Amino acid sequence: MTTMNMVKALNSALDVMMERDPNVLTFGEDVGYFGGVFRVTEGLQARYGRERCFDTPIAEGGIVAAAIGMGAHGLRPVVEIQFADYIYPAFDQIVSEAARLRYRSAGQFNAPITIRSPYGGGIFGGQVHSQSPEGLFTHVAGLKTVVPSNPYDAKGLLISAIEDDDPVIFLEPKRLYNGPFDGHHDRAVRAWAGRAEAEVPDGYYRVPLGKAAIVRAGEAVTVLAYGTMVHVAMAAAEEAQIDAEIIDLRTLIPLDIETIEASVRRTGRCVIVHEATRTSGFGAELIALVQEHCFYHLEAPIERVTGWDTPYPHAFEWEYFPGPARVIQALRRVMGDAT
Amino acid sequence: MTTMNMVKALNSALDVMMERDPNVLTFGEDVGYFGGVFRVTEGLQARYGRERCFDTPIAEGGIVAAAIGMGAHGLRPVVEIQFADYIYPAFDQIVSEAARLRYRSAGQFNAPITIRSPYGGGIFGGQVHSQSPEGLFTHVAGLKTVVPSNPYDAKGLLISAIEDDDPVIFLEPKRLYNGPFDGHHDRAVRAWAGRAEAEVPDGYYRVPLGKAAIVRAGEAVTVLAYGTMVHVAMAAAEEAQIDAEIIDLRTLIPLDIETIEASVRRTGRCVIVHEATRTSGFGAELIALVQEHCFYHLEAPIERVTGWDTPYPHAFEWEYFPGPARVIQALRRVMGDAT
Amino acid sequence: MTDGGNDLPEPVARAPGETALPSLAGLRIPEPQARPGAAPDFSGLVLPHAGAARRPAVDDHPGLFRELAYDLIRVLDEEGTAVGPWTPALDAATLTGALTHMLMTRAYDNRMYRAQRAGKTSFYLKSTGEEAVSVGAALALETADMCFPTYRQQGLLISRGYPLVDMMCQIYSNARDPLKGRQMPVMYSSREHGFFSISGNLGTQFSQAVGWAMACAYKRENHIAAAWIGDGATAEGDFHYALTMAAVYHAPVILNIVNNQWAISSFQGIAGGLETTFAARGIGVGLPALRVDGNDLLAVYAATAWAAERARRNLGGTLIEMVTYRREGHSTSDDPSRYRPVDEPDVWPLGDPIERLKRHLVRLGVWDDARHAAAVATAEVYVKQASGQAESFGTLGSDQRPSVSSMFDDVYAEMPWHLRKQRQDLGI
Amino acid sequence: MTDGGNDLPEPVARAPGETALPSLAGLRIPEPQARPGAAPDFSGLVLPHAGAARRPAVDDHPGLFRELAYDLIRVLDEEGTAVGPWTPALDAATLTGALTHMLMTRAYDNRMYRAQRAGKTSFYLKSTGEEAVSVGAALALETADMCFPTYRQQGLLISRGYPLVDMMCQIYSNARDPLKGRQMPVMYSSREHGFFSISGNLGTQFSQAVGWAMACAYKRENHIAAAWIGDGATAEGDFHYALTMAAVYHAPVILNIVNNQWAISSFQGIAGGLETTFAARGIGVGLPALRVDGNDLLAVYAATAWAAERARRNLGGTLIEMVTYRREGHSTSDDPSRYRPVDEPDVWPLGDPIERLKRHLVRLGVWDDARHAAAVATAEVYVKQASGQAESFGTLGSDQRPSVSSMFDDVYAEMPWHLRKQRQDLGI
Ligand SMILES: Cc1ncc(C[n+]2csc(CCOP(=O)(O)OP(=O)(O)O)c2C)c(N)n1
Ligand SMILES: Cc1ncc(C[n+]2csc(CCOP(=O)(O)OP(=O)(O)O)c2C)c(N)n1
Ligand SMILES: [Mg+2]
Ligand SMILES: [Mg+2]
Repeated sequence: MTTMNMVKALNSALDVMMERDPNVLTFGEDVGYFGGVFRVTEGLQARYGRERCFDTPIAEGGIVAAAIGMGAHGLRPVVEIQFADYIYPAFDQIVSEAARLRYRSAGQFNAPITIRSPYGGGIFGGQVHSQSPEGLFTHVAGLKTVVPSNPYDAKGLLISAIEDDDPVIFLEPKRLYNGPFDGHHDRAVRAWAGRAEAEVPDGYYRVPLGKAAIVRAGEAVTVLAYGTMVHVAMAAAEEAQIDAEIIDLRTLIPLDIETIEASVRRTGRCVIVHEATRTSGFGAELIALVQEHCFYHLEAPIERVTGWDTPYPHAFEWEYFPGPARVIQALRRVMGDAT
Repeated sequence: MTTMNMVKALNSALDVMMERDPNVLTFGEDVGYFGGVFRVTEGLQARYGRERCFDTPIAEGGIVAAAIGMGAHGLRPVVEIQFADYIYPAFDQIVSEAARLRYRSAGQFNAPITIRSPYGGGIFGGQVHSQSPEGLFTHVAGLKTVVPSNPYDAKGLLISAIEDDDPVIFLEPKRLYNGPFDGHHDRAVRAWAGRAEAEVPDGYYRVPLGKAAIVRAGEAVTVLAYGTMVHVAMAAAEEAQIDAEIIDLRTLIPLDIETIEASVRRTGRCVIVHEATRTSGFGAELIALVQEHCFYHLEAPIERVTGWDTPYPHAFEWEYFPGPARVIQALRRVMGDAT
Repeated sequence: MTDGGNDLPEPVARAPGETALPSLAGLRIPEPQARPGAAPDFSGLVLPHAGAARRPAVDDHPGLFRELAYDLIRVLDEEGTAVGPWTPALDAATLTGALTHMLMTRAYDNRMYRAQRAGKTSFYLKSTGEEAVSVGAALALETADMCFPTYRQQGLLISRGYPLVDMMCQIYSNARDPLKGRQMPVMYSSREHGFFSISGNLGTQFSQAVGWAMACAYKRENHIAAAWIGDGATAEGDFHYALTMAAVYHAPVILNIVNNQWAISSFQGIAGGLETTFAARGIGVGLPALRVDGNDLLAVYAATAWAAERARRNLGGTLIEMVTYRREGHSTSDDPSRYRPVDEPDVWPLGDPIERLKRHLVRLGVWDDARHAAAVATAEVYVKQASGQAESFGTLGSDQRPSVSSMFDDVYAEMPWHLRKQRQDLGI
Repeated sequence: MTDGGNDLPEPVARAPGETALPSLAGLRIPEPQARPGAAPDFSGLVLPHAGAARRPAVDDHPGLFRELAYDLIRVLDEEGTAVGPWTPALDAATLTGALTHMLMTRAYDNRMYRAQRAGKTSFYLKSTGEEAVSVGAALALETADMCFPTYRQQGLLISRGYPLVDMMCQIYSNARDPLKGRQMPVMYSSREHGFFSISGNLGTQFSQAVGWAMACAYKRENHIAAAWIGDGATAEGDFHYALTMAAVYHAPVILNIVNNQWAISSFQGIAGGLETTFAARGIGVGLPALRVDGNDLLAVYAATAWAAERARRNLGGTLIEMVTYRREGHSTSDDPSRYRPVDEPDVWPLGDPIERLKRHLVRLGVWDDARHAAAVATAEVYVKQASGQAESFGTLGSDQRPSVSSMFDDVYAEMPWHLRKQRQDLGI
């Protein structure tokens, strides 16, 4: 057990897997000698050599294409897209190729690749360093989409993703890299140290894909969140003293519907929080599923607290970011407490 | 007034606009001399010259990029992506560039471009000639998404799209190009001729963006559909003798929420039909909005009838396609008639 | 706009309109030499003599033979004699084998085309006139070298002994379709035969091939990758990724551009073929670049073998432009008479690859018209028999097809709950 | 697999393992000459003499001067004398104006860098050492020629007289920010000054520039477009689209690659710079390709003017590689001492563009150290004054910023109901 922030935990996952499996390698822009602009691959080139951890040309489509070719030939590439905002040049390779390879070849070929990318706002990154594109990937059959919210999960989920035989989109909440963040941007920055989720085993362990975590038990309302928003939801529940059950989805696809269903059937109320733009975000799918599975248990409309349907505006970071205040409002509305 | 199929109606829209406005031009793969693989641009090069209707290299990203540059400089390019399945190489240009240009330049530049593309199944096109990617675009702030279901609307909506100052994704249900199709693939092929929606004015007219059409009035249940599925829903309602109100959305973004809300509040029940894969499809957003706007009027869970979460399989075209039988089952479930 | 702006240094650029500038004359839109009704014209295609192109050592620096991107490597001369430094050492049995495979490919194409026309499947796409491109490459590669083909290299599968019946079952999406009815016709896949699953999205696999080749190098294998792309599809970003990454990592890959002059209705000038050769794209990134007579099986073989040796000797990738001609429509959905002269195929100056190899074999004294006629007939009979067998397993639309429930398999390695539920919803 | 397969013709390819093939030796991963701790080394950079490169006529066929993609167009020699056929006819006033703009750009960069360090904004990015690339281009272009810059051509705006205060207000996202606080610092936009909105996504605008240029030609204007891209970003698909479409349609565009040796921590070899020059990419598609000493303002001017004349005379686009060096970190988020020798900037053989132009002016007798010192001081004072003014309109995080409700404007031309509702939900 070592105390690790999320960057270190992710680095440790890569280290463990590269150590265990010579077929695991990692590459991307600035990933090699430098160790990545967020330092997630730091030290790996020195430890495993240039062929197993290297820089690539700035061509996200080429990076993913190369990973697919390697993956089909038995390797387990982990690629980094420097910011999730820059994943779109690789969209065709992800959607048309990685996602469909097993299906269209009837299992002859597959793409056991992991695509890591920092996502989300909170660092004044403006419109091209703040996006949350997870919703797009959840629409594509054949992809798995994972979003950790703390160091322990980050490592365990990344190991599971690397070992998974399907392509996994692994989105890392960059605002959580160095410490938890609950949306109170005006308070002092906190570190991971001292928190239970930052106690990370040094060696190999897995957090399974497809399993959510109930991070706060409660009876009054179910909150569905992932990534940074888990912390925002926790803060909101504490501050408003609402007996909310907060579910950290961890994996969006495949979704842990059982945990969600059991909770909402019990609470009868549901609030969904994500940072991505609202319309057709993953929150929409969650609403659809919850009302399909729990309609007769629902006592109020399901609410979404999300980013607005605008690009992420530099000067209005905190008006855009769905912070605790907005979550509290939604919780109150769903509980029938306020307008 | 002339009887036109959808191909002719779209061609007429381009013809009218190229005639009226010298800034309108059209290009894409095989669009020039040949007139497009679906013949939508037939005759335009002969009529308006090579500079106004021409072939492009096979580079969807380049096509859209060129259109953005032209659009910012005052032209109104209409580009064709040969199949919607091939729009992903242009995804970055659409999502990161066209959609955000006005916002990020505070209105100094904009991209008044129209991206036309045939979408949907029903022609045994297999996994790369059958997709319905509309849901992805609806998640992107700054884009409008339009899907006509008949020749009259196709022409009027395309004219509105070309005149619109924002980027418009204009998806054409290829199975409707030459005749209406209600999913009864085993029946004789029908033509547009003889139907009211195929009576198309020769000249200029608009069907406004953002306005749905109630194509069948009813009291028992509201069906939301667009494109090919409008016809499937109509067939289902007729065959099952259900008093369904069928709304042809026509524009997905901006959505005509008023028409939807008024209808669902009256009927208390709602079924959504689309051909795209289910998870995180536009149906999810529609469910979210309907339950947000009409929760206390709903008498049953909202149902989705959609394509499955698999690629479109060549041999199982009709098991994949959400035909009238599946819509009828959903209608009955929502009405409480069956299991 | 704020006040107090940048008034100190004078703006250096001239203000608009201050000077009289010429007006632009409009866009240049490339057009082919001839459209329907006009006489076909290939006078723009410069044809160097067979045997004239030099053959560099595989370890020469690519900067030393850039002219080969503008030249044309040809081995067979007009009379069918193999000439010049690229002449490969292939024995007569190998060559007649290759001829047989070209004949088989053509017979297969013809039969499947007719099957589509007869309503037995939804789509078909021939490689007529381009058989040397795939058969010649197969001859130079090992079966364990992975091929990333387009939809027009069926000759690779046929050369590598993939059962015709299996190919046809894929075309028919029938009960024995190795791809379980999931793919459109001609989108074959056979890992065993070193034939990567065809996507249908143009270009995407060119860059994947580089990844595969990188994995070969990473694993210290002794096999390489080869990829094909059409002239039209070279405009895609994936083409650029492939070239860039092959160059940067010295990936052991052979990158083939099949310039068959057409991309559906667009002639190769729309992809940039009027400005320079497609082989020149290789010069752009510093890859060795060869331009080859793609209707000359010996030249295709020789260039491929040269590139394969280079790759296996850790010298990196090679870009090869195979100059050929698409004699037929793009596919069964296409009618080429709408955009090119109907007799254009007949005047294509590089001739027919089968005729050219036949002439060579006749000249070598190991072949004659009678043997050729017999081989054609054998191929046709053979294809016919295979097709009878394949049809006995069903054709598209018949009841004999893979089980419906299998349509939910293989989306993921393990089926998640939502797909299980959807399978249930479908009632299976 | 079905029986009755393809047993008739023998498979032509050899079966795997039958022959003894060499094993591959692994991936080549390019590495720079020197990493931190080692002595910097530019011995790989061949430096032709100033004045040596020939100057073709603008209407020469690009195939006639391919060697210019491997050469280096230089005008200023070691002593600061302008030599050779590329020497432009620029008067002393114009040249001192250009020098002033370079000084202003550097002073602006320094001040804004410090403002970021002082917490007045979130981010900054300098162009130190690359000032000639933008100032030289501005000198050769008309203001109505639209520029599609990257984030490192602030010199264009400064040369074109865009108010420094406006630039700074953008940096501070303050109440007078012309972009209403929506963009990260340095992502300027000024239609009026022919400066296209910077995206932040690398490469995307290179291909848009071609579209703009096509529109110029379509409209028979007398203006053209110019675009810039980094060495690193040339690997993106958009770069390839731009080159292909510029070549195919003869678009009147100038496509500049700014090869400043680094892309964040990756040296130019990771983008393919060890295999060939970046200018060679132009040869790949048949565009005229020039390789230029980017720290020589006269060479930058001359090459740009040549390309602009070519474009205006309907001869199409030009690709120019500007060879320069990024002296500082990539941005305020970067620490270059982690990946390159700290003294590498000092040994960069093409020197400093300001020093080089200064030497030339001194040699011409129109400049001296005193005037230079005065000009530096003036620029600094000027920038300081502008910055005081800009700060009076607010800095990032202050209360002075655009109205919050404006964050919902301009997503669409007209605000749809869902955005109106979201604005309401935010309580504004
Ligand atoms: C990404 C993508 N865009 C468009 C298409 C549609 N399409 C299929 S084949 C074709 C022409 C390809 O021409 P070329 O690359 O020259 O290959 P050829 O058919 O001549 O062998 C086009 C445009 C596609 N399959 N994929
Ligand atoms: C599509 C995309 N991928 C990655 C990035 C992240 N990024 C920003 S700058 C940069 C390096 C660019 O290097 P180069 O093109 O050489 O330009 P320079 O910074 O040297 O001027 C990278 C990788 C980005 N902005 N956009
Ligand atoms: Mg072709
Ligand atoms: Mg650079």
